[in-house]
Amino acid sequence: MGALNIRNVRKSYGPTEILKGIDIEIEAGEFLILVGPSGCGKSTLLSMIAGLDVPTSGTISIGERDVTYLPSKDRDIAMVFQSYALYPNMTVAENIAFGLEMRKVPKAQREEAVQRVARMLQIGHLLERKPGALSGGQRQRVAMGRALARDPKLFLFDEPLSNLDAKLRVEMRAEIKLLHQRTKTTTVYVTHDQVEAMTLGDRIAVMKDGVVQQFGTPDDIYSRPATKFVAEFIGSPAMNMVTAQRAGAGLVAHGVELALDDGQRSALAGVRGEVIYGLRPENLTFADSGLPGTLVMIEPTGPETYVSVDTAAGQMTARVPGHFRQQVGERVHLQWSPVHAHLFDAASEKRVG
Amino acid sequence: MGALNIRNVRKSYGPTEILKGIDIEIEAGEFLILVGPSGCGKSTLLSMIAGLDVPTSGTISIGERDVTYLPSKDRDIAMVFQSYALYPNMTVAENIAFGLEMRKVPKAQREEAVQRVARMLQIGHLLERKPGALSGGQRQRVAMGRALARDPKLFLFDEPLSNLDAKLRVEMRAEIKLLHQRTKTTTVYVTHDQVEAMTLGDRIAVMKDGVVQQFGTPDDIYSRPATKFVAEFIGSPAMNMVTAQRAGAGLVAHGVELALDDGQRSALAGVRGEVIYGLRPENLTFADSGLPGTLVMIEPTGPETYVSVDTAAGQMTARVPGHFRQQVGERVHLQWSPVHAHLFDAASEKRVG
Amino acid sequence: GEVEVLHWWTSGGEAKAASALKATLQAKGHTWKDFAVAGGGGDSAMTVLKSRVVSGNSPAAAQIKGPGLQEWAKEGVLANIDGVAKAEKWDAVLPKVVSDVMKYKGNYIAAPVNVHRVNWLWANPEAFKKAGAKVPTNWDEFFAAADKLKAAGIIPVAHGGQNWQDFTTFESVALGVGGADFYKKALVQLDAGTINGPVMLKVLETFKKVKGYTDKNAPGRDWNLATAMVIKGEAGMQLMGDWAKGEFIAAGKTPGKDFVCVAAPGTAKSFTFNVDSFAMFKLKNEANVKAQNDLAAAIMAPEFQETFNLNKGSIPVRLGMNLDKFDDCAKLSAKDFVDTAKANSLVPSVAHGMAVPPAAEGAIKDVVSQFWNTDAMSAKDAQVKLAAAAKTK
Amino acid sequence: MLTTSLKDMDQVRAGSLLSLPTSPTLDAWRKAWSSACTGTDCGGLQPFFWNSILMAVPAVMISTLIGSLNGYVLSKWKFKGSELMFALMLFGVFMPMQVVLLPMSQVLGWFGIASSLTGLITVHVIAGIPSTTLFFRNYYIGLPDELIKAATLDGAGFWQIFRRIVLPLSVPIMVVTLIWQFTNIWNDFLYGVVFSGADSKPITVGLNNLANTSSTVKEYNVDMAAAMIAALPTLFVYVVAGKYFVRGLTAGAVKG
Amino acid sequence: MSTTAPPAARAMRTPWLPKLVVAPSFALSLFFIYGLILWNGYLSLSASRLLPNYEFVGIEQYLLLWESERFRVALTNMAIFGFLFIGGALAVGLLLAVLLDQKIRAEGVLRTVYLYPMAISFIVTGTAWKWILNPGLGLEHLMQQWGFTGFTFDWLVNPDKAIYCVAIAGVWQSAGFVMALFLAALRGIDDSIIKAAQVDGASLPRIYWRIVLPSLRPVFFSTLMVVSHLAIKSFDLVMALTNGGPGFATDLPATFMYTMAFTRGQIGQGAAAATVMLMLVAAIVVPYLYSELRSNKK
Ligand SMILES: Nc1ncnc2c1ncn2[C@@H]1O[C@H](COP(=O)(O)OP(=O)(O)OP(=O)(O)O)[C@@H](O)[C@H]1O
Ligand SMILES: Nc1ncnc2c1ncn2[C@@H]1O[C@H](COP(=O)(O)OP(=O)(O)OP(=O)(O)O)[C@@H](O)[C@H]1O
Ligand SMILES: [Mg+2]
Ligand SMILES: [Mg+2]
Repeated sequence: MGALNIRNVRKSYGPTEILKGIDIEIEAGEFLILVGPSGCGKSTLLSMIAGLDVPTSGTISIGERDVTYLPSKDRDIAMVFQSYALYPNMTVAENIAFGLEMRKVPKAQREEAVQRVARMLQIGHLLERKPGALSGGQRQRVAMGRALARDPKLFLFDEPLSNLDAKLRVEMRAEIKLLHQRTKTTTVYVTHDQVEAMTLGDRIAVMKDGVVQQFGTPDDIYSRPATKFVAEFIGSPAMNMVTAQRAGAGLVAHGVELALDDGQRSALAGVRGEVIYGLRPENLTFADSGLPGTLVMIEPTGPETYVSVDTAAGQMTARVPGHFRQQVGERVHLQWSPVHAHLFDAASEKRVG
Repeated sequence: MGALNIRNVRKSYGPTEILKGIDIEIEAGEFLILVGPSGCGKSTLLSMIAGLDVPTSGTISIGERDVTYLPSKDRDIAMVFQSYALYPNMTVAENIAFGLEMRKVPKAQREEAVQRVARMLQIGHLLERKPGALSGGQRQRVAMGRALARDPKLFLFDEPLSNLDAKLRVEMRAEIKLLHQRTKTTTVYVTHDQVEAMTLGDRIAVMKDGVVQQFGTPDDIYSRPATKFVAEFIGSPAMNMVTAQRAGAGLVAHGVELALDDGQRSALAGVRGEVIYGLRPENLTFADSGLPGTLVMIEPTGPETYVSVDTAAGQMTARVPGHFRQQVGERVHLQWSPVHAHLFDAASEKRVG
Repeated sequence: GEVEVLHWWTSGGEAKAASALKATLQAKGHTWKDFAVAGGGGDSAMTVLKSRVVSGNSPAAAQIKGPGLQEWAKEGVLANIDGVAKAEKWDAVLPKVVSDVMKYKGNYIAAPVNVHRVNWLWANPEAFKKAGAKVPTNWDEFFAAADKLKAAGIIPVAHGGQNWQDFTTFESVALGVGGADFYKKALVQLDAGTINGPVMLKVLETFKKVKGYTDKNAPGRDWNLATAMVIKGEAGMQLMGDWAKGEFIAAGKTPGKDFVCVAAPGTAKSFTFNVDSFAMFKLKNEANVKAQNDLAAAIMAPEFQETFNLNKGSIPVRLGMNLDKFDDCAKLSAKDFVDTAKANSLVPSVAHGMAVPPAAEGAIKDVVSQFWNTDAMSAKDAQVKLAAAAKTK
Repeated sequence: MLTTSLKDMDQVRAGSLLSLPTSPTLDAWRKAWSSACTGTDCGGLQPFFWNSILMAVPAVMISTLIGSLNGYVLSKWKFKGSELMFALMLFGVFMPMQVVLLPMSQVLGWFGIASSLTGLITVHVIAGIPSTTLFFRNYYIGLPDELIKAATLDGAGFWQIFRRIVLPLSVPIMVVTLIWQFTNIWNDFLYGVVFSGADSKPITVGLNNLANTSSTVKEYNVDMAAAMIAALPTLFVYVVAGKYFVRGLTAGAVKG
Repeated sequence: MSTTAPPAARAMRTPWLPKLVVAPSFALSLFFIYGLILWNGYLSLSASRLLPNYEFVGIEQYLLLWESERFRVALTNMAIFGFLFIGGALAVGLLLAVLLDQKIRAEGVLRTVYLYPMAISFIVTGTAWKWILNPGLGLEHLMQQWGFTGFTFDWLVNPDKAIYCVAIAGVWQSAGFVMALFLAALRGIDDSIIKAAQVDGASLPRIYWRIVLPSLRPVFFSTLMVVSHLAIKSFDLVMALTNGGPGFATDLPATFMYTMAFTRGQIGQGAAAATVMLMLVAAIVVPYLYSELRSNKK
């Protein structure tokens, strides 16, 4: 088990710089979640941690040891590749056991490990198949199995559950959590699933274009997004953003006065220029008074419904539990409490207050 | 544009039967969602619709035409493969334009189409790259682009958004919806994302082990799941299921009397043996009275929190908006309204009432 | 001791003949390591020989003939076998023309095996009878006969497609048209004046005229298939060395009756010879040198000369042998050999590498073949090219 | 060819080459195999045949193995200069074999393996390396790099990746290389005749000696039978090895 | 790979083992290929005749070569033959490979049948083709017997055309192997991209042309190399079929060289021919090699 320390790591492919100085440090046994838009460099970072690629500059240490140039096989890392990278010539069982075999684990123990992960991943009946005869989700689970069979210093997961159905995903997520609680192996986990990110991670690093935008606990990230980008990126549907002008100590957008509390008011004192006023859809409620608007879209997702409303301050989406009884075209009023508002400086896009 | 008609399609690989008689019929222009656990045969069904594989028995028609044995290239279908299957030797632009080129679309028009989908998928800056130099999500978008560039009779999407981040996914989902509203092209869409399934689909087919379990509108599927499997499979966290015994006209589980309304009572009249009583997490609320229990796990996901409670009737998960203030170990009471209960015959697992 | 012998007598009669030699040596207590490499009239064998010599691993004896012997001797790798030659009185039993070839700077370096006569004409009497022609003795008669054969629907001249076959015909024409002296001057000494002279032009014209009497499928044909055409009567005659006889005999034909052998037109008084010989290489091991000497002696011994040549169709190189067991063609050949040797009209065959060094030989053959095969090439052109080729060193 | 080899000599001489044998006989085959003369020895092709096997099997194995190793390194373990190295090696493909005969024999002479089976095997291996390397390298280029990465992560070293991942995926190209090398080595005449010893001569030399007569009667039936015998092992290799042209080796390996 | 990796990075990416593995073959090829090219180059400047000899004579051998009509014929033939043979073998081989790739039942048999020409000794091949191409025995004869009396096919015996016959026979002999190489590569391709192309509406020929073959590029490169190698070295083929004839109309540099060096005892001349040939090959191959390896890097 070792802490992971990434210092000022840069990576270029030819002229384009993919990673622009990444700094991340986690404690031994922590569970780090990497999130960020497609193509921001998550997989690239993972493969440098794994030793499959070398940074153009910067260092990576695991525990006390600088591993930047250490060959992959000496790092004792297990990884789930985004592209699976299954050995097509081996059966599922052999794929899973390969890493153990290479580390000279006795046969009996290997078989036991295979059985264990096969049970965990529900692929017991597929053990004798070759990857070519598996479905997409089954392949992904084999890729997982290959990593989980081992007991490495560091786990790297690159979107390991993306091709699984929701039910299986919940189960797998629970298994991973359990495993982590038991073994306390330091883990880096890339995901696009907010639930995974929020429930699994001790810490989350939100990346964008090769730069870490915010690095903190899940709660930090969700309730105190450091930048407009993080605020919009985390949470689905995305946070509603209203560009507002200063009007005295308050804020006005398209003639609508936006509610603020005292803390926010004082924080705003130092900001020149426009301010972005953000509200998460789940913090909007429908009431008899408040910001008036017209219903433009109603999307039921089952347990809740996403409702889009056209208001004077722009289109806003609200997330309401259960069914929504009103019809598109009806007039409604939106309400919220100022504590839920997130404020960003429009110029720097940094959080205010 | 053509309706799709799948009649008693079976498929075996050697001795194992993968599809066990699939019957699905949709109208021209409809949007069909296929969901089901990993390995249930969704991709296999798609590849038979696409003409990449022939059913062992049964027929598939598009429009009025039986296409069961028609070669793929004559079916005028566009498909997004779960494994992407990008042409490694071509650039992104060439990949996207290839299908048009094969249909002898003039060059100018092809380029226009490439530009259009590149904009839509936000891959404009990648057009000259080869797939090998793309990130996972970028590859997936190229795979999408290849399909979207065309104007086929039928779209087939096999988990086209699984590797995208939530934000992009929402945008893509909106684009797909828009495209479908505009072109009204019949579409079959495999997904594991409940929001996609519920918001995009006109109809959903829930498959399990090569059999269609339920085929209906999203609302049907969610609010009136036909089987215990569908009920558990759709919705996250999954529906809480309590096995209950008949006690007079009512139901009892581990000594707890379960609330029923009149309709349910009369429907239960015909059932012998045990009954399964299902409650969705979002229908459970915390109150001062009701079913008592102990908090065992609290998982905040951001907009809401999943709370697991140990009760006399078994462990139940509730989904509550926002933060949850109580601590693990505290005593709580769960309440719900009987209208939200789903009842299934424990023997046949079919819905009751 | 041990003798390793490199040769290309690999099949049928030849192999049997070589075995006789092997038996003789084994009788003397030596071991015989056979190194047979067939193909291309010894081309492959030469390649092997060279690399063996280069790797410092020479065989005891190798089948080398004509001026090639001199070239090898010049490289300083051949052994002096005067000892054996003296003891066996080779000078006395070999015609000078032959023994000269076997010597380098006056010392014997090789032992001759046999003599082939190259300037033979083989004819099918049946065919001639049918055409009402008679077997020719000079080139005018040859063309007259050829015309008649042609008229009778018989291919007049059977011919094959290697450059040595072309040249066999050419040298017979040269000898027949120009005579022995011309032949020596032009083709042995490569005298520029003679080559550029009018006689050569006539030779070339005559030669090209013969082409007209062959069939167009000749290129690429093996000589023995050409012989088979004569045997079957598809063709009337063939200009070929005495090895052709083997084909006739193997087909159950009797000389004089089913086929006739006569000297090529106009060459009855001359003899182009092709002598096979074994060059002896320098060896380090004493015992092997002894064996090598025994080999040389055995080759020249009358018993071997008889067995071998009976099998091969040629005649013994050793003069004054009893030829009772030989057939009429061989007897005629042997008689002519002695006579022409005296008359100084015994000439070496260019086609078979007896006359000029390989480089020049190759160049000349190239020209002749090209001339033969290129219808558009005039005799004059060929003459010019020939002269140039003769200068090749 | 087959028909001719089944004829007897009389029929060969009499008939057209394309006619069918009137009384098929295996005599020619028997003779070619065990009693035809190839010089002063009349043991047929039999000894040559075994020599060839002794030579071809190790030479093919060694050169194929070396080729696949080289290909593996040059495609999956590239280093500075490896491309240049490959290009330099590749140029060897164009070396006319005639050019090397003499110097090669000199070198073999130095090492004391001239005119021996070992020497011949060495020559064939050296001559084969450029093409086998070429085949494997260019095939391996197409294997997904991710597989190598995954295996490194799993703790596999250079050799283990080769043995466990790369080799199993090279079956088709292995077949091709085996076919190529076997055919070349089995049918090679020039090296065989030059570098072999008196008693290690390969079958081509035997066949050549048997079929090429400078001045005696040709036995076409025996020649043909001999040629057939000489060509049988290659047929065998083709049929056996050809089975392993399996399909879709990398199916399911990666997404993309 | 990035170009600016620090030295240690390179060290990590290339442990010594892989280098060690290729080192022997590399040393061997350096020694035997380049050592021998140099040796040969020197010989070409020497007076070597029967055996190698190191007396220096300058460029005399090249002058002789320049004047040699036979060598010029050989070079011209090389060009014609090389072009036809390489083109033909690639085209036919590729076609066969694609046909065999269609999951046909008799694949095993056909594959062997196609490959087999390569296996048969040139002695037999030569004889067979001589029959077929010989006007009096083979094709022409047959066609005329069938009543096509106007049919003539006398290329083999026509000095101007014989080289085409050699090319035909050459293609026949090596197409099978080309097929095997391509087939191997085809078998290594993941089916899924072919499926994607089917869905995209490409017909089978188009799929091969646009998708499959381009991804065979590296293998195409191997094949081209091997086929050109065969072309340059087609020694046996010429020897068996025409022996360089009629005359020396079908001489190729390889046969020329062999004849000079070994039959005629003009090693210097042969060496000069070899050098000229190698230089010509280098002039064509080196740029191709360069571009191919360049583009593979990406
Ligand atoms: N070639 C094959 N041979 C045998 N079984 C196969 C083959 N291909 C697929 N299968 C099996 O068929 C079943 C259905 O596969 P399919 O790919 O249709 O699943 P899916 O519903 O798409 O699953 P996922 O959501 O994981 O992609 C799986 O259990 C798989 O293991
Ligand atoms: N070989 C390469 N050459 C050039 N650019 C590359 C190469 N590989 C990746 N990239 C680029 O580097 C960027 C980062 O890629 P990476 O795979 O790390 O993204 P990611 O964050 O994992 O994205 P995703 O969520 O889509 O998987 C992408 O924009 C990609 O296009
Ligand atoms: Mg990625
Ligand atoms: Mg699937």
